[in-house]
Amino acid sequence: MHTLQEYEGRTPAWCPGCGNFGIRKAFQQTMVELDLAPHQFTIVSGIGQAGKFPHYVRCNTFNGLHGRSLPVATGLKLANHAMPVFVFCGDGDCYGEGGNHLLNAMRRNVNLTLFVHDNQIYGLTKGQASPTSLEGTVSNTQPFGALSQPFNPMVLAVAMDCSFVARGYVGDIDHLKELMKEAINHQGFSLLDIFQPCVTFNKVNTYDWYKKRCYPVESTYDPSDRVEAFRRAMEFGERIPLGVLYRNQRPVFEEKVPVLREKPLVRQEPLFPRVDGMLEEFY
Amino acid sequence: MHTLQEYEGRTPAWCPGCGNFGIRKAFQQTMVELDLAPHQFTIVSGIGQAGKFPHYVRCNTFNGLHGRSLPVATGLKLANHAMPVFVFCGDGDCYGEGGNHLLNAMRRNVNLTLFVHDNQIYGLTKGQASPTSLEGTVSNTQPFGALSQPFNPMVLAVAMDCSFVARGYVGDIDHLKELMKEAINHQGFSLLDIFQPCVTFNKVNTYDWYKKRCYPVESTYDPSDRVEAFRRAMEFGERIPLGVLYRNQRPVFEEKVPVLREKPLVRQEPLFPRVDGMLEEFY
Amino acid sequence: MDYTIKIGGEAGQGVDTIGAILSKIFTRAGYHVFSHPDYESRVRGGHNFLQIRLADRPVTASRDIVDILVALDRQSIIAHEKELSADGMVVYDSAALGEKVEKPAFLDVPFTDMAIKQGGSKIMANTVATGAVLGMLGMDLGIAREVIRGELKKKDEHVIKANLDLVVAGHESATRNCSRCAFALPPGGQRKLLIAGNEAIGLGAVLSGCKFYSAYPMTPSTGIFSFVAGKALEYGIVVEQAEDEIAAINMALGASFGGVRSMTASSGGGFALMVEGLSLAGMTETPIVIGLAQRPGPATGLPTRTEQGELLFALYAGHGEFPRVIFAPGTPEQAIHLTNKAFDLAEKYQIPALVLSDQYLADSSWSYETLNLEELRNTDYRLRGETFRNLQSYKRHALTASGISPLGIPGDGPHLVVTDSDEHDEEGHIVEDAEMRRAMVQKRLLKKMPLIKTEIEPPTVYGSDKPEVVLVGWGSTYGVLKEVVERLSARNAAMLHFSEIYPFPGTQKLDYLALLRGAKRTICVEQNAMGKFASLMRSETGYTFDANILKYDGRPFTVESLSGEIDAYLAGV
Amino acid sequence: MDYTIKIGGEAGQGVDTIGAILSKIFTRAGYHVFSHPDYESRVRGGHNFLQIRLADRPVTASRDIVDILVALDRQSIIAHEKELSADGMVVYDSAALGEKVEKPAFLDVPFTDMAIKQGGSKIMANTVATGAVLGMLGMDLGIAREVIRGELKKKDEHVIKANLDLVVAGHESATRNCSRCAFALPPGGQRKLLIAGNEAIGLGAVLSGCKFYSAYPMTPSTGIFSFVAGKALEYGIVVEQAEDEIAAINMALGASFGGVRSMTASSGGGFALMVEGLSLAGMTETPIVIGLAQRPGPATGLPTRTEQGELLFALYAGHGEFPRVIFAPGTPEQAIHLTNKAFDLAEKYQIPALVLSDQYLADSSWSYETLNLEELRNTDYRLRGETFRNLQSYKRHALTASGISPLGIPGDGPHLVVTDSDEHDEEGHIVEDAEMRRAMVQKRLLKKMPLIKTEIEPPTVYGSDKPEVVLVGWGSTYGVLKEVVERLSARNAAMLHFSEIYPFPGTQKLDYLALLRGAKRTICVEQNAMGKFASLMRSETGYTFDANILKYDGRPFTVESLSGEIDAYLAGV
Ligand SMILES: Cc1ncc(C[n+]2csc(CCOP(=O)(O)OP(=O)(O)O)c2C)c(N)n1
Ligand SMILES: Cc1ncc(C[n+]2csc(CCOP(=O)(O)OP(=O)(O)O)c2C)c(N)n1
Ligand code: SF4
Ligand code: SF4
Ligand SMILES: [Mg+2]
Ligand SMILES: [Mg+2]
Repeated sequence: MHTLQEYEGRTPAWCPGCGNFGIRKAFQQTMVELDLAPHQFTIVSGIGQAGKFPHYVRCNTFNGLHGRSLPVATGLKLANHAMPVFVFCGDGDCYGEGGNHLLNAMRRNVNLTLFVHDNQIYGLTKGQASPTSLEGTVSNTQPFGALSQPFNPMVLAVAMDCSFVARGYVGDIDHLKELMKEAINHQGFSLLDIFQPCVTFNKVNTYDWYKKRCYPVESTYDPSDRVEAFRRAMEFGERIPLGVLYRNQRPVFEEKVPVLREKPLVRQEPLFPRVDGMLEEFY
Repeated sequence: MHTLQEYEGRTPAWCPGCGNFGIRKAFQQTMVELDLAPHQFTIVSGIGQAGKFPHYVRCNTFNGLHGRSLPVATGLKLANHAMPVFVFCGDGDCYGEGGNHLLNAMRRNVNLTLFVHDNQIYGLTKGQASPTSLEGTVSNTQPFGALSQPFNPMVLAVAMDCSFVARGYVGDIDHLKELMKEAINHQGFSLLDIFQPCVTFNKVNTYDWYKKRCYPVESTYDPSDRVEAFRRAMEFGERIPLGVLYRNQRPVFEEKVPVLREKPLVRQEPLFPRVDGMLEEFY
Repeated sequence: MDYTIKIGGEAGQGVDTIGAILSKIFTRAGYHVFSHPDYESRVRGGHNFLQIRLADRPVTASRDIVDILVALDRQSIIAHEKELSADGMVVYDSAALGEKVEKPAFLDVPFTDMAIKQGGSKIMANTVATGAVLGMLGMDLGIAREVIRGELKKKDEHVIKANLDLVVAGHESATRNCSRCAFALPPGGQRKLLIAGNEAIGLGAVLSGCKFYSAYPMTPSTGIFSFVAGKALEYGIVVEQAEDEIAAINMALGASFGGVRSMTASSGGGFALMVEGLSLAGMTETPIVIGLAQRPGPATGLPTRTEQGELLFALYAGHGEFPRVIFAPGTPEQAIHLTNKAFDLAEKYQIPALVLSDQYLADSSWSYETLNLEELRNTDYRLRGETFRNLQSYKRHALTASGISPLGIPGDGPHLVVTDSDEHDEEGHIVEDAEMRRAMVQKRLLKKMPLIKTEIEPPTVYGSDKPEVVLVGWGSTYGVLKEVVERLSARNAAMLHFSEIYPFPGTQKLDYLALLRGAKRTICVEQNAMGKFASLMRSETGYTFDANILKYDGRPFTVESLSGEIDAYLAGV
Repeated sequence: MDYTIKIGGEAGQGVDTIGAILSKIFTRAGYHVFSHPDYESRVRGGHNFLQIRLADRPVTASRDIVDILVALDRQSIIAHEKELSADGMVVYDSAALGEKVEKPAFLDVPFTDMAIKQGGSKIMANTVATGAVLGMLGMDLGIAREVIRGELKKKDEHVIKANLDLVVAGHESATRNCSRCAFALPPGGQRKLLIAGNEAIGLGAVLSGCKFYSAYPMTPSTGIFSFVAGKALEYGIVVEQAEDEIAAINMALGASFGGVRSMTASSGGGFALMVEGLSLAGMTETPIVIGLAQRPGPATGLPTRTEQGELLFALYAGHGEFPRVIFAPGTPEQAIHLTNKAFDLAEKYQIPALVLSDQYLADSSWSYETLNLEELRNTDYRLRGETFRNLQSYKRHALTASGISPLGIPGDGPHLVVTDSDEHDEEGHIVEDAEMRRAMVQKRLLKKMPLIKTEIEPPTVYGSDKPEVVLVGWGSTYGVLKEVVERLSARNAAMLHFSEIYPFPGTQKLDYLALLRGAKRTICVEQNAMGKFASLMRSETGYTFDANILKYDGRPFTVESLSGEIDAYLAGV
């Protein structure tokens, strides 16, 4: 059994009151409950306030580029599919810059867990609209207000038949922790979008705003019905559902790769092939 | 009234029997029927067999990079929103390399029409799997067969609340032409996915394969119901629906940009602002 | 008079607000100012500072010595007390810092307490601090009042009133309690304006008729984006935050193809993503201006700090061969004019033009009495309306003697405008044949390059005519090099500064190679680890500098640090 | 004996099948072969050809003179008849071409008719053509039968039989009807193998223990991808077609971080998209091998043709400063060894290593008696298993004297493996301070670079010891330069060929600068318009070549065309 202290990384450089602290707390508890030691898993992250996450949680870490964590995590997981790999991104990171990788991660269905710190804003670069920002959000780079329709990651994920689709909120750490466990335990690509108020730059989507709207899906909700999930995922206004919105049992990518059947790539031997006979095909 | 001859461009370098010829034919007829002269519209295209399209149809042309036609078209349309701008792409081009731009084009809802030559294969580069290739497609770069779930552009487009979502097939040129007209006449971002058999590299999705499966949606079908559209768009197997699957009346991006209210950017004067007073704010 | 005021504190404490208001008061009062911020890549906490140099003659760089340190937190004292000049003072709020320092150089002003007492919020403590600095300097509050009114003009009258009272309170407290304050300001001259590098690039773009700006936020380029965005309504500019930098450059190219002047900007990581699009601009001969605001790399590096590591990246970025221009302004004034020249040459030659800056130039503010905006080159090189319509025939990529083909606007006439990222014929259609390929490379690249080269101005020489020591630099080091040359005047020194970098200036207009060869010592000063400019100099001219002074810790050179390094080098040889 | 056989036809007609089978027959029979294809960016139609040089001594380039032209379409005759040697022959099928040419050099063989008569399909006409060529050459069919059986081994026996009959029929027809055929083959030597550049790079990767290959298709790099993919099952390699090139490089980096050797490849446009990831490799010190197969640019350019335009792009690509190696093999043999060395150095120094090739090298096939695979350098530099687990403590980016930090594998022991694209401390966590920044730049870049430089082998010298004329080249021009030097032997010439390009070789192991300075004329030969290597040479060594011969039409130099240009230059000076 591990203790919460073991997951204490560097001191966060987040603003006091930032929703990111709640994500950290829920994640550390999740690790304790799942009994995963810091060296047993790897976090891949991007750039943004969310991207700093793994520095504040002791763990193996690849903190890469803005928007590119999913491909890194895919490569890493294929190199060592015995190791849990988690991806922590911002909404700008994953839904903006990294949109194409998100689509393809869902199609591939590698057994990764993606946690999106969804604060509906670009935090680290000081308050520009993100894909999830509400229409009309004015910023120093949106003088006319954000003109695009906000991106609804839940709807997209259901449409892409993503293997596990859920939404959490840092206002309810216990619920969030349970979702994290479910997401991690799910076999296949899992998306957990987490509402995380940015107290400095997002003056609209505040703790209050979320509190008023968010509700957990009822216990009778059946996340295996894709059309129902689509209908529910579209709900984003006066009421916003939290919880597992969709789930399926699609085969996992790495199980379909013949060369990964026996063991993870990184454990396969010999490291270097024998050369004899190699030239025969060229004669 | 214009004649078909006016739209005769260079001699196509496509393979004999290629489905692309049908798209060209339908498009040329569409132009005649819409009475748009070659110089009145612009085609932006990417790289691939589909990307060569505008060279074979007389028109203003920006044949750009693989995967990047949507941003080019967006910039062009915002520079001159009085001019019809059409985008012609391959499935690899638009759903693969260009995935992120597709997501954002749908969110923006600029009044563009996107035609995707969907042959479920990379044609120009000689037969690798594309995002729409069926699972299991073996090629020189997919030795284990394509392992990802095929991309369903119709489902994605409905999920993204794309303003106009339709599918056509070169096996029925008249139907295709009508869809083209509807797509072009629709105000907002329109996606028309067109099945176009690649007779050289795609030995599965042949004319026959499509013929067996494709059917036009019934005349009672209501494309304004997003959930129903989602359900219908998911149909991709023994039966595949053709026609307008979804349509909405979302406000068009360029109408929301205050500086475009009076006239297209390219017609605004003066070209260069007066400099007096410009420095005052710095004192 | 040459004072340095340093304001230190955590991110979010208002270091930059105090700095901005003080700077504005000083310039409005007619003093010369140079200021530069130093901040971390975080939004709250950590340690930031902003340094203002205040003088009665032009100043163009920061110094290592601090005369007044405004310490908003304890870290500011720990980090910067040692930088104080002999008469230097620290002004702080012992209650807020939880510590009273009993040293003569410390002036305790209860910023927060006073603010709250006057019914103001905690944030207004910064107004007290502002007043205190003015008091310490012995400056009267007339202009300060005016500036504060101006800054708060959108606020309620009672907020304005409270702030005005607080500035007085801070001023009084300092005047009363700082017996040791020995600062004295001569009368100020004509009012000055204050402009930062990013604002200057943005202003240059707006004044050059930029009508379309698409970008993705990235420090330190975002200031250009927000400047242009702030002018969008007034000047009829479409600004669009793209989904990524690839989209940003492709959108800008689309708009340019559509007939309007377009720009994008980013820093290294975002520019890296634009590289394919840059090459597309080259092939399709679509004019575009690209801002590249450097920061220390590789990868994310130090996002809020400065470096000059990307000169050769900017020069060789893009697959295949095509012409480009690269400007690296050394001052905000140059930034305006070179951004304008970038727009002009981009359209004249139908090429990409790069404006290379860095975090130091981007965020540093310079004062000027005025700026000459009359010399801007604004010519419309496109074929429009009648002219285009009346052409007998039109070929977008016609082979011409100059290599420049007519730039028509699609939809503007009966002629088709066709271009292609593949090699193409004169009409813009795909070709495969060797002969047309050769002709197009000659047209696009080999014919244009020498013409573009004639547009390039030589480097700036400052200091001695026949120098024994030549300091060479490019881009943002202009200001510090200039001041260091002044300090070295006993050594018979000069600065040679390059701001128009590519095509590399020839020696016809100014024989800088003769200047270099005539000197005893030539030293190339760069903010990078490998001497990128020195390497370019050698590849372009064969000339090798005697020495390179390189700095790659993300902090700018200061006057003292650079002259120290140069003295040490000269003493050693 | 030195014959050139050229097969011309439309895309899809089987030019490459005929070429591949003929080449295999020739090498199996013990002759030397060099072949290169010339094809358009289309799948059917247009005009393609493939040229095989067949000789009794090693040949390493193509010639302008054709001895046998196999014309599958009329365009082949129009385009290439003029290339025929004095005794040259055209073999064609007048029925298929719809035209009977009544010239003595034309041999009409009814390819299609014979194929159909033998119950074969139209495609089998190509087997008749193959037989006809062998007949014209007077080669017996023993080996041809063996090769055809081998190629068709997965087909039904009746298909094999039909093809064997057809090759005989073609052979007979030619033997009977070509009274003018004056070709004569000496007996062949030991059997040869035939390998193309792309296969060699792929083979080099597989033999170096590459376990992960992610890429996006792009001509002319796709051949590497498909070679590795073809070996995936047998050698336990994960190959994945990424959604784009950005994903490709980031996946490869993720896999490398995970502990396996990884590679990606593309051509210029795709590489452009990888540039940010390249810089990420630099910052995180993640080993990676990147293949860059050049083609003419800018942008899409001429997708199926050749150019050497991206040397400086490859060298300076990526924001910020970090070390890299660049190899540009000149032959398939070098391609195997330099790909192996790229894997070795990438892991040893934890850097990106680039293998720069081009369409010409990628698609040209060379014959060898055998290749020495024993000298491959395969060392595992990672900390694995016990060694890693037993460490007292571990810091991924520990500051060391060599600059090389221990490369652990995440999950492989109790130690955390942490890396970051931001500037970081020894443990891999984000930092802001100047001192650690300096230490990391020194570790990552300044300490490693000189060490890496010691690994670099000098350029190859071929020809005279004390040459008067030196031809300098790099990458794929090796073969043609070598043959041209042989032709120039009367001129006392030598070739200086660079294949290990960066870090630029020093002169300790071989004083190539002395060689150049000792020569009367030095000529740098490149397939680009601006002389990229010449520019690098100048920036690295200060040396300027006397002349540059540049070609940028997308077609490779042939022996005659290059020696002609050189003769003309030498005659002129
Ligand atoms: C290629 C690239 N473009 C832009 C940036 C600048 N950048 C850093 S973080 C960020 C956005 C952060 O927003 P989000 O992903 O929502 O994270 P948050 O800070 O809100 O957690 C941007 C644009 C970058 N680092 N790299
Ligand atoms: C950045 C980049 N990557 C790869 C390529 C190579 N490429 C050209 S076309 C193509 C795929 C074509 O497939 P698709 O878009 O489906 O078009 P099709 O040929 O099937 O019509 C690829 C990968 C390229 N030109 N640019
Ligand atoms: S800026 Fe917003 S998201 Fe970033 S740390 Fe502060 S509160 Fe959190
Ligand atoms: S390869 Fe396929 S898609 Fe391309 S032209 Fe030929 S048939 Fe059409
Ligand atoms: Mg965010
Ligand atoms: Mg396709």
